[in-house]
Amino acid sequence: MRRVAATDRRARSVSASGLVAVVVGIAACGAWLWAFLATDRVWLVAALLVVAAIAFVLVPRVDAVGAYRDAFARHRRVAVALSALAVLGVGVALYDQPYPLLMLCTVLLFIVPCIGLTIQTGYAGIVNFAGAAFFGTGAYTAAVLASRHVPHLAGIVAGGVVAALVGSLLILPMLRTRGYYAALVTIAFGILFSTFLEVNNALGGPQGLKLPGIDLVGWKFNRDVAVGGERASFYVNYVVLSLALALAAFVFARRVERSWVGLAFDAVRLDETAAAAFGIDIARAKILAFTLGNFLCGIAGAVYSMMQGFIAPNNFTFGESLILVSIVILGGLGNPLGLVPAALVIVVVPQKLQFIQEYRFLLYGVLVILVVLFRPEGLLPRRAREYFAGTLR
Amino acid sequence: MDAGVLAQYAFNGLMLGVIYAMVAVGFTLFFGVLDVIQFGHGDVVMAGAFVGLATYLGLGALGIAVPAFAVIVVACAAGFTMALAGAFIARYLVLPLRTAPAFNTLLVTLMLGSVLRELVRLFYPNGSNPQPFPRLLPAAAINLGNFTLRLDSTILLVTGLVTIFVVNLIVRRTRLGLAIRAVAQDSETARVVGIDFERVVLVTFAIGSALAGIAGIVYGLYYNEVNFDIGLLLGVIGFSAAVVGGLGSIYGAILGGFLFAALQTIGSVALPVSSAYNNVFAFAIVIMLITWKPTGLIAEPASERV
Amino acid sequence: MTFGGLTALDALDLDVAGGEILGLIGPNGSGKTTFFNVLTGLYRPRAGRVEFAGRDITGLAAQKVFRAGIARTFQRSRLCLPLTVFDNLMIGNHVRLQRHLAFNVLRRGALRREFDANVEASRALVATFNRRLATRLFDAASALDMIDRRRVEICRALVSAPRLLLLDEPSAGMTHGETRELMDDLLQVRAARAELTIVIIEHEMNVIERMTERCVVLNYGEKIAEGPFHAVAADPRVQEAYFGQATA
Amino acid sequence: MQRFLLAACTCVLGFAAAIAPVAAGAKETVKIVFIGPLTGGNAALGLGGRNSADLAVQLHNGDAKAKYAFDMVKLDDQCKPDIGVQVATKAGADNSIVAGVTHYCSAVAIATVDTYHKFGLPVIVWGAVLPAITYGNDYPEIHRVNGTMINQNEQNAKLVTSLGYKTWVIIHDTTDYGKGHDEYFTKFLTQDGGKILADFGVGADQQDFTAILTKVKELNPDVVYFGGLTPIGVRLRSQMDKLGIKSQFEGTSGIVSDSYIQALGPISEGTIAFIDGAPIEKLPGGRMFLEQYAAHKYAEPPEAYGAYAFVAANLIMDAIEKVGPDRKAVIAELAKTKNHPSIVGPVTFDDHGQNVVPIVTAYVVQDAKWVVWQDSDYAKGKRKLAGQK
Repeated sequence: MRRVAATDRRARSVSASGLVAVVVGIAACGAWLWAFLATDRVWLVAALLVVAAIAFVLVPRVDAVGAYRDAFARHRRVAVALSALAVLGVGVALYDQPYPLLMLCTVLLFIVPCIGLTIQTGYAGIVNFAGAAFFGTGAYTAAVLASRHVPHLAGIVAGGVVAALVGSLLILPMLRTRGYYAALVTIAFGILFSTFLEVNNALGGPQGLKLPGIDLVGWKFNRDVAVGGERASFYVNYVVLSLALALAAFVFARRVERSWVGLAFDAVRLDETAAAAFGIDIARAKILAFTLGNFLCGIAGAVYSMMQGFIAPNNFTFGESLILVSIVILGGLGNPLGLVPAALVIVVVPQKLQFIQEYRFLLYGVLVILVVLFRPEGLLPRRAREYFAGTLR
Repeated sequence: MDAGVLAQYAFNGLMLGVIYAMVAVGFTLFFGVLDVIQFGHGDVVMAGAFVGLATYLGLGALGIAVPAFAVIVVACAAGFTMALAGAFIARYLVLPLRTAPAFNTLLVTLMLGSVLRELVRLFYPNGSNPQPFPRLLPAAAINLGNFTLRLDSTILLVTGLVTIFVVNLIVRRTRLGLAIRAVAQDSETARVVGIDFERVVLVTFAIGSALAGIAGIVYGLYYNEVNFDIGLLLGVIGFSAAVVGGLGSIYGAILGGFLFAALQTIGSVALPVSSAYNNVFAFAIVIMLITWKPTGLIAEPASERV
Repeated sequence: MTFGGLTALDALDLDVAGGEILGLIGPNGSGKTTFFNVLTGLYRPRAGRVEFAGRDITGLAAQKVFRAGIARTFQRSRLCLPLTVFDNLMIGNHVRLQRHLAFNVLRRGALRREFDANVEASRALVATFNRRLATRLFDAASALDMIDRRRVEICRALVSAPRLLLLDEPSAGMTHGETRELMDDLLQVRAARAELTIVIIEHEMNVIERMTERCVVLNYGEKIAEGPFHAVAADPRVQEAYFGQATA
Repeated sequence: MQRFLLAACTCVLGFAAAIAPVAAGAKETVKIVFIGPLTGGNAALGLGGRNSADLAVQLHNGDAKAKYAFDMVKLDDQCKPDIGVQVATKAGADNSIVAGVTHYCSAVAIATVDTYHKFGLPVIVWGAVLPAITYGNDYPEIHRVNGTMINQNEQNAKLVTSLGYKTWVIIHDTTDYGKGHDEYFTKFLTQDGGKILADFGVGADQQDFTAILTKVKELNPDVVYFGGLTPIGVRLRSQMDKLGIKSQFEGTSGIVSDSYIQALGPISEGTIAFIDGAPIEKLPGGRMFLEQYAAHKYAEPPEAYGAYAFVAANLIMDAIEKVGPDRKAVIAELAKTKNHPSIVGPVTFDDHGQNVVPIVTAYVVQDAKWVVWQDSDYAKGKRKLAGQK
């Protein structure tokens, strides 16, 4: 009895110090993010990247990290909330710099479809090389509905739904195939999709479609925000929305993973025969994962397109799908958290390399290859399923 | 349309098919030994073409202008360089990732592709523009009504088929081929019986990439033009062909290659709607085929032990 | 049941009484595993019928067969190695868990209760096998050694409280010592649930001898002998099947 | 990892040093921006444009009388609308940037007009030909020096019909560029009484056209019209030759590039194409441009639209010289542009900021050179185009 009390006390003190650790860690990341987005100075960008690299190399080797990680695991809710606040803080700190804000939104809005792909590929093992196609389906749905004066909120949701519906066209092939054969199905669909949009003039053809800025029940997103005397860029609106979306998707994916559903997904991914032999309904699991993923892609696509104000078929090509897949793999297959650094690398770094003009993609490609060779499991590899905080021991 | 035109379509289709098949065979070989997809393979083809081009210009500088001789040197140069490149790729990009999820190989090879592309674009003189590829083969042509049979195209078609046939022989008849197939069957057991796994992998990648290099030359000599960005689409099509045919099977890859060529030809001429839909058509059919035969037309031997 | 010309399983009729332990023996390729696969719906039989607890389950899908109460282990370990022991057990128990997305995502409190209950149950079950293993419930299966993996596999088959348990060579790849341990564990479990019926495929004759009241000998997919182990072992046809003409 | 990154940084810094602008005396330095495709499939034209704009800046900074020294930021839009919006925002939000020379790809140019308007950044489009870019809105910020595909195809149809050709087959890529040309050429050609036997759309990354061309061979038109860019133009022309198609080949501004001739060699002989603007070689400024371009030893040729980038950059710099580095003033000043002399002829912006007097020049390949039609042997009748009586 007494021992129990003692351990409790110890646990509490540990958790207190852990909480501090969590706060400090997140604050540090926030600061880094702010600096990275805000600056355009070559040496500063380089320095920040080096810092990040060192962190990624050293952190797994430092012994204290184990305890640190536990701290995060124990204060899951707090950590997520704080991180969201940190990102919001970065958004506020950049209030009068539209470009960094736009990049922040882009990163957040790329994370959402990647969470979708994580549910499909990382959890249920369904390869999807048509992410951009479903992203695009959402975008075009939103565009068409907006032009018909449908309320934008409805349009955005519809984007997700339509994407899921279009996805159901592929369900039969998806269920019959595995691995690279399934991959081909989606590759074929992705190419088919963008080619069709380009050739067919019904939806603007190659010249694309214009969209209005989002207007959520009177909240006009394309208006600069006037707070007191200060005028904040209208992109702040989009930061708030994208952040909310990304956060929701993240929490959702986490909860799916940390539940019996996530378990079923894993079983299907790792060994279909065994899963079947234990009564798990493989078709159900695959359809569920596939539909959820496409829904997320569609929603994000709708918001993204309205933020961009213009969409054209070559925003949604096979190449774009590969970008999404790259983010998912680079982050560490199956770990939504890894998507954040990965998205930064894939989306922002090429823009930071603008100053070397035509050489940037060469350097960028080499950079990614090296990152993967140095971290074959991705930036933040997935860890064992911890259904509820602290249950992993 | 008359017989001549049909013959013309058929011949064009075959020519296209042989190029696709050469690419697809590479994919299927790599998958066989390592269960990975080398997504940069299309750009290896492109690189092969440019190596050949550079070699030709080099020969010109040396004052050697005998086409017959030049074409052989060019082809060998491309094949050999790409073989080395292939072995290098296997050794430093693919093998290190064996333990990691298969997807990471995918990401790395994708990036490899774009790196190759950018390298050529930036460092080959005026590389962002299409480059003329020399006409090294006799251009004599026979006209049968609407059908123009050109000697050079015929030579290329035959060359392509022969190269594939040779690769097939190597894999089916030689001891090396035996090793390759052993590894493809079950790499663990192969190791146990003392096959040098890594060596086999390197050699396989060398062979597949050499084939790609030669494909690049065939491409260049057929179209008399190469561009730095032909790789991505060639890669996707080669991959599709290999998968539709059945990964791991050489015959499957060949079948897939010709099938895809046929689909594109039909798509651009026989479709009631605009020919621009030909890729929509081709890939839609691909999806249907895969749904119908989920492990490819020539299915790999299912080895699911329960 | 035939594989491209070769008949793997043929004219085998065999009935198992509830609560007994039946041994299934025979030389390699005699169709033992195939028999399991047909039973559990991984293969479809060309002819014949499978009846379980008075119900025809011939050619049912694997999922349905399992739901009917037949669980199995595999010859080669088929654990999901990256997952924890607990996760593997829950795969075995999945049909009895709340599978609805809304429940799993929204009703975390209820999920937590279900989770805790299952943790306790799993711990208890694993403990009946091996106390030490019970403390490693949240280790990755890949971290376990061969015998523990085998234990987990059997637990995974037991956790859903099936009425018929099919064990495919539980001793495969283990030392004699380990095998003995495992047998002790199995007998313990058996003692705890008298109603459980078990069919064991084995090459280890001493396992059969220890565990089974009755055993059936297969050769070329046909039943060639049936009865208590000693009787069967003495049967000349069996000896011929195992050692060929030489000893006859 | 760290070591690599350090290495990367150093080389990066190297690049930075390499492209740092030449420090220009004690003059006030003004920033302007160039945006175009510097990577990917359209990089050739993008780099040509960048070099030409850069040349304009170099020359201006070399001029001692100039009030300001200019520093040109160069951004890559990858020919992708969303990336275009990103870089446009980057430039627009940066208040130190006064004006921009922007976009070769129409889809990108049309995607970014709102952004420039939002930030009030005056830009002059140097390559995109889609009419809607200027005529689809009334934003004072948006101008364009090059003509639209409308003028080009009007002239084109007039000339070729006058040469006595009767039947056409149109092949165009399915990008906005190709489709636009297809639309307007069809319109004007039918007005001028030409007959279109067939119209094929092809993917911008398509390699093999033998199937389509076999069909063309069957139809046997007098002329094959191609709306698209050099890479496909080259493939089409050489594959026509392979299949023994004897029809005359004509193209749009997209194929008027040295690499078209270089890639095709002798079979490029006789190809007709049109660019909107005066023949550069003819204007004194034009010759100067070409000489200077050569003198500055740029790695890539200026390509078809380099001259426009050069002109756009000059217009902007002249305006700034006049009214100072202030966006609003520059917009007002550009609006006044009338008969402003330039190496592509006098520039006059209409109320949509569109240069209204683009002289369309017809070119024909003669002895491996793009020769202005009027003074070519073909016009003089010394040589005959394919199938000409």
